[in-house]
Amino acid sequence: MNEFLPLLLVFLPFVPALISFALPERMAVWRDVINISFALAKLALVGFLLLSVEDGVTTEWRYEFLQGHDFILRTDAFALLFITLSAFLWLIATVYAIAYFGRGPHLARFFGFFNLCVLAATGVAMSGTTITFFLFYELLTLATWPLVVHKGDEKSLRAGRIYLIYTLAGSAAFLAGIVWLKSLVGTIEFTAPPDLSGIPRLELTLIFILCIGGLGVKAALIPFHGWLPEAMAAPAPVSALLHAVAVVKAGAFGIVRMIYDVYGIDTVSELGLGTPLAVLAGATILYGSFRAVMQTDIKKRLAYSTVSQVSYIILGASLIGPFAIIGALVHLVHQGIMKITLFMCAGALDNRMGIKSVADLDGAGRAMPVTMAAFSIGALGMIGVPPTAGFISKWHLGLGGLQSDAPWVIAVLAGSSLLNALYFLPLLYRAWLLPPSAKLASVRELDGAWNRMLILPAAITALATLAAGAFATFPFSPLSWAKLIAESGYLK
Amino acid sequence: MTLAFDLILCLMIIGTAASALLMRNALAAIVFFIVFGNLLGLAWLAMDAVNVAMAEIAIGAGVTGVLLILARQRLMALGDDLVCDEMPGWLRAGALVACAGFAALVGAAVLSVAPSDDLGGPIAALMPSLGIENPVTGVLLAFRAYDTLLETFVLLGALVAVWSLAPGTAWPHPPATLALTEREGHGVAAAFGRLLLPLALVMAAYLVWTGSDLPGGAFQAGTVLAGGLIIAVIGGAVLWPRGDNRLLRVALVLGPAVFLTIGLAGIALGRFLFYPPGFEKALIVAIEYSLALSIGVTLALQLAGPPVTPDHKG
Amino acid sequence: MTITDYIIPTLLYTGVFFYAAGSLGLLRFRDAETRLHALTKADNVGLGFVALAAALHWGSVTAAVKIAAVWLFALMAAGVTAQLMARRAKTGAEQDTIE
Amino acid sequence: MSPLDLLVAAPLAFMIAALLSGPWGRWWLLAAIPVMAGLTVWLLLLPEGSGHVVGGWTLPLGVQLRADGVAQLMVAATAVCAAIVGLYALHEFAPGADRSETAHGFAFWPLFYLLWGGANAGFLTTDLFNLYIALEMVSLAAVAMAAMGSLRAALRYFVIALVGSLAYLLGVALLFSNYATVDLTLLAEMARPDLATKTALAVMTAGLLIKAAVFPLHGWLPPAHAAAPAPASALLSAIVVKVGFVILLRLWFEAFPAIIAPAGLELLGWLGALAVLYGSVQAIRQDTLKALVAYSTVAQIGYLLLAFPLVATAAGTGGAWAGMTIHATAHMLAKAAMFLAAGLMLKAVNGHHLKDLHGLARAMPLTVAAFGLAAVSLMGLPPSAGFLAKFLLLEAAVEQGAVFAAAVLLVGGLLAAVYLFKPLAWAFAGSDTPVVVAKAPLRTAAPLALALLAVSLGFAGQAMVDITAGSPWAGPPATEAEDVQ
Amino acid sequence: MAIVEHLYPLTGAVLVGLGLYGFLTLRHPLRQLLAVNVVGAGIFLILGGLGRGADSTDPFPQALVITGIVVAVALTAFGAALILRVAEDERAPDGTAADDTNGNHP
Repeated sequence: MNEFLPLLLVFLPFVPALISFALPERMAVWRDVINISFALAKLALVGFLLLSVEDGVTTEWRYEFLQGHDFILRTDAFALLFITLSAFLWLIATVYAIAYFGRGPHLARFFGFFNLCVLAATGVAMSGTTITFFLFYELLTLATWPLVVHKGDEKSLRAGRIYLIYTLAGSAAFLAGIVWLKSLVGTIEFTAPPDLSGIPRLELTLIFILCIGGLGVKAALIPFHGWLPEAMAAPAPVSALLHAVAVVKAGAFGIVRMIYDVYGIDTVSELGLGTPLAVLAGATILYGSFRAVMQTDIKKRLAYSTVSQVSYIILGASLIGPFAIIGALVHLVHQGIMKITLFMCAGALDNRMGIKSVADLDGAGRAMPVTMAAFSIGALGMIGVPPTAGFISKWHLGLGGLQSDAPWVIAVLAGSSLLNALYFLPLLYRAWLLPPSAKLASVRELDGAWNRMLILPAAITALATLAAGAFATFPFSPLSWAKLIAESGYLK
Repeated sequence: MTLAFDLILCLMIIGTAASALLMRNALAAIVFFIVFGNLLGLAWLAMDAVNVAMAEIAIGAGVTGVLLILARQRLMALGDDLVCDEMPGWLRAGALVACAGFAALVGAAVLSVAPSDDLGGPIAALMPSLGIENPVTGVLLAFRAYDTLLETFVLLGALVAVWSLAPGTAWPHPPATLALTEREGHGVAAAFGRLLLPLALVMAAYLVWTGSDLPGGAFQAGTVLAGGLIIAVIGGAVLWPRGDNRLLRVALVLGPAVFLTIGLAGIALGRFLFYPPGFEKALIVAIEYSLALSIGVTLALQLAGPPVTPDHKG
Repeated sequence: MTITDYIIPTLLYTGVFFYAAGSLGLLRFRDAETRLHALTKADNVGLGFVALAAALHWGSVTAAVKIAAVWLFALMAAGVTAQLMARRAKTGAEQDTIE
Repeated sequence: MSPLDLLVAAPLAFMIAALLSGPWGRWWLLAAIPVMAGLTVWLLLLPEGSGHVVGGWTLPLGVQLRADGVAQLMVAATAVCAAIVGLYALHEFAPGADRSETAHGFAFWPLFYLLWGGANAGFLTTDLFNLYIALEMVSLAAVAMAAMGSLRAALRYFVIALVGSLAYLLGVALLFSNYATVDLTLLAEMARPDLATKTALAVMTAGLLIKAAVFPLHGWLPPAHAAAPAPASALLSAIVVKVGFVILLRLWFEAFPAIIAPAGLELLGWLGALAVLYGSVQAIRQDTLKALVAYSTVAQIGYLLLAFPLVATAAGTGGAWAGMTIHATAHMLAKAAMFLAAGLMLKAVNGHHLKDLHGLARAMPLTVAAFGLAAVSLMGLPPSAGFLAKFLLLEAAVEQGAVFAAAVLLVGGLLAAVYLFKPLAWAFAGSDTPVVVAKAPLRTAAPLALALLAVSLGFAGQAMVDITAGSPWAGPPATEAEDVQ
Repeated sequence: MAIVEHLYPLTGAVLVGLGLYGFLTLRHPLRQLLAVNVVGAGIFLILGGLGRGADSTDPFPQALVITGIVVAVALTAFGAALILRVAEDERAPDGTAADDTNGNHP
């Protein structure tokens, strides 16, 4: 296997990024074509890698950028899970973004940074050491800032400011943690946890808190979640990308790496760090759901829903048990697919009909039936209704809670699902069962290529949500892949 | 010299320095500064450092004094009376205590070092190979020629820096004139200036020539030349040139250029600033003559200040 | 001890006397003209005596010529500056004073 | 033959050439760049620590030049900065409309070469008195350049710089009297912890701290750097302050490491920490762009001092040493880029304030990108050279248990993000494309090139670490071990 | 006796202190320039005075002092010119004496 493949995979989006920056606005068509074709190319590359990793072959690329500090890109199974998700959703989000913005001005910058964002997310996934991880993690922060402030109005600038302060402070804590750890045990590769037995418990605990605190900012753990609802000021494709794939997932991904590859589950359970983290995650789940109920703005409601849903991953990871970790890993994918569906639909509703608040939704189902159908599937998935993907996640998490002697997890899941229902079902009720206003009646959902392009991505991810649930036991389904990861490395 | 002489001289140096600093009247302060410089020259003489004495009196007291007087005069013309705002007493007392403490520290450090002529021997041993006898010139133009080379560029750079201060409309006009009016005695000064300039040239040439063996050298000679030029300008015998006068530019860079060229030529024979055996004295004298000319012109123009717009009275 | 050993101090003291007289005049006289008068004349005579002493001390012709040149320069400079200062004082351009 | 003296002689030769060429003087730059580039490459290829005494004399009489790691790195970075800033300045410092000389257009070029030559002289010599002259060459050119923007700020700078020089000179006088030499390498062998040495070291340090604008002696820097024309600001912030810093390094770590009290190192470390925090807070409070960038220099210089105690206690690894020197290099490139970009942006909108940048990211995307990339390096974010430096310093701080220094490093980066994203946020604000007065597409390349270099040097981390390790004091225990072999 | 040998360098130390005091208390730049020159002279006295042997003075510090004096005068000249230009500029803040590139003369 070619050792440069990981490098190629990570830096592939750099090409469309540069081209997007450079192309003048009048060549926007070319930009669209190039973006989509690179997204396709990446997906193909990922598919190729998937086959090889399933055979147990991992490839890696190393470069010693400083003596004793390797820059390592590696395609292990966990990395590929995240990469597959990001490659798939990148393609979807690209198509959606093209349709969403149409031929608006100043999109060169948007697509450029959009690609850099994907580059960083892929890098985060494939990082083989803590330092490499940090490099891409910071790059992700930088690449998303211009996307958050894209609109340039007062609200976006404020959101950008808050986003930066939160995430950079988080990165600083994370950096302190990994440098501290490195000074104790040397370079940490994500292949096998280092031997931490000789190190004082207090130091290890402090480092863990620093790292999880730092990563928790991006994963929107309370009390570090404040930036996420603010960031809703960004355009819908950005919200979709940020909240489904790139940013929050990078945080959650990092936390899983910390627990399983840096500290190792033995050390984590020995130090007794799993339970407090699980409790924090549980609190975040309930808090996020609770806040979501109270929002009237659709995107804000989705944002708080994200706060809640991402913590399912952390909950599963910190419970430490076979079912829990499978639930966490599979939810990483499922939450991505479902949440991007919801955001793309919300964006489409806003784009086509100016619907921003819950109250405007009355009768939207009749005006835009396909969109609302996709939205409904996503929402039901979030609640955890079978046979959607969300059900699979919650089922495994619940089993994991029982397995790890933490029955309170069931209560959290139940409470959360109840709250999920409370904030999603009224939307569905309004959209489907209430009569539309006169304004909405005139909308023709699928008229014109642009409009079809706007709806298509959400429809695809909605179908994927169903498929991931219905065909969960098939090979290459997210669930089977999560089981593969868990069996190959994370279960002793 | 006796101890009493040294003691009195030192007390006078300190006294004149204090007066130069504490006098409220700026002109008096500057005059005291010039006296201070001359006394310092005496002190250097007392220490058998004739070269330094000449430099101190010519440059430290002379050129600096004229600079300060000219600056004061021009400031007065602008309505700046050079009176300092009184500082609060407690601040001054604090400053006094701090400075006294600092002087005491430096004094203690000085006392802890025994005066000694450490490098006199090694230098004397090397002098015969240079073919010149003034060891100070030897240090300046051979052992530490690199320092001296850089220093000549500082001097040149300072003139460019002065010029860079010219107001937008002034460049490349000449600096403000120093010539006296008829009523102020233009005739007398003109006659003196015309007489003095050639004398200064002769004297500068002499100082350079003698500088290789006896006290003297390019810097002292350059100062004499500058003095002659200034007096000639005051008398109206010579006009300040325009800044973009080609001849002027050549005169300014001649010394540094010759020095640098000889230095670079040394590379062909071994090292930068290497003088081939047998040619040391010739090269040193060549450097010194060109330097003296450039230093003279540079110093004179530095005294003249930045160019002014033609209708502008300096 | 030769005769020059006596002449040199004598010349020096004479020179110093003239200097002292000139300085006294500078301090005691009333206006600019008289002060200049005291300074230029008495001091240059004083300088002459000191120069003579120096020339004898070194006792070489070249030294004597150089010293004579110095004296002549000083005389000339004193004459010119006295002229200029006197004009200045006369025309009343009195901004540059040390009170 | 050696590049050591040519690196000083060549700029001086170009100074003469520029003086003689009148209105055409600026074009000498096109000859100077290849010459200096060649000499710099030659310097980098020299075996580390190679040197000679100028003119073939011997110590202690002569002046010794030496190519150690820090000199190589600094000379190279200076060459890059000076060349690119010079190209940028070709337009700004040009003859008047009728091909006649203008005061600034004419005077900038000789001063530029004086500064370049002086900086090289300062980096390459081991002679303390020669360093004094180099310091004055640089200061003189710097003040004159600052005066092209604001006479008042330049005067303040001048007076304070003069005091700094004299403090340094006083130390040189005491050292020479005490040891009968002014050569660092000889002083290192003879150093005694007596009163004269300590006094000398104290006053020299104070003088150099003034020259390097270290808090609380920084007061002159922000007005001077903020007011000067953009290329001058770039040179001042990038190169001039580094000369004082390098001399400080040589004094503390080469000549007198044995007699430095830990308390002294701690003091410098504290000053550095205060500089980082104070400079950053001040930068946050500015509402004019160049003042913000100038205060950022105050903060960034703080890191250099913050590293002093880390370097001194590092046990052989030299990580802190490398971090410190790489930070100096990264700051050179990034700050020069930032000043040039700021100059272009302000000229384009004909304003000074942050709010004048409104929407500029759409009108001048490349210039804003250059500013942003430079900001990435200054904030110490990956993959820039600035990150590399901060990472190495952080690692050293954590290894030594210097929690406070580590905290300052991290907080300083955050504060830098706060103040640097302020102008960027303005540039991204709004949705209309502002009409700019003057676009300069060609000159945009200058800040962009510098900023890209600052960022991409992060990939050449090990190369830079290797270069700086070639300094005689990069890690005291390790150096001794080498001597034993 | 130490004091006798050290008479001139000690005078230099006093001059350094005096000059520094003058620099700190005199608030006019030209007077500060003068004070700085006094400090410089003091430093030169220390440098030369401590290089004094039994019957001659070390030529090495002499050369350094001469170099120092020349550098000092160069800086003083520039400083004086700068002070003057600042004063001119302040007297004519509307740009008549300053860089009048805008050329808006009344």
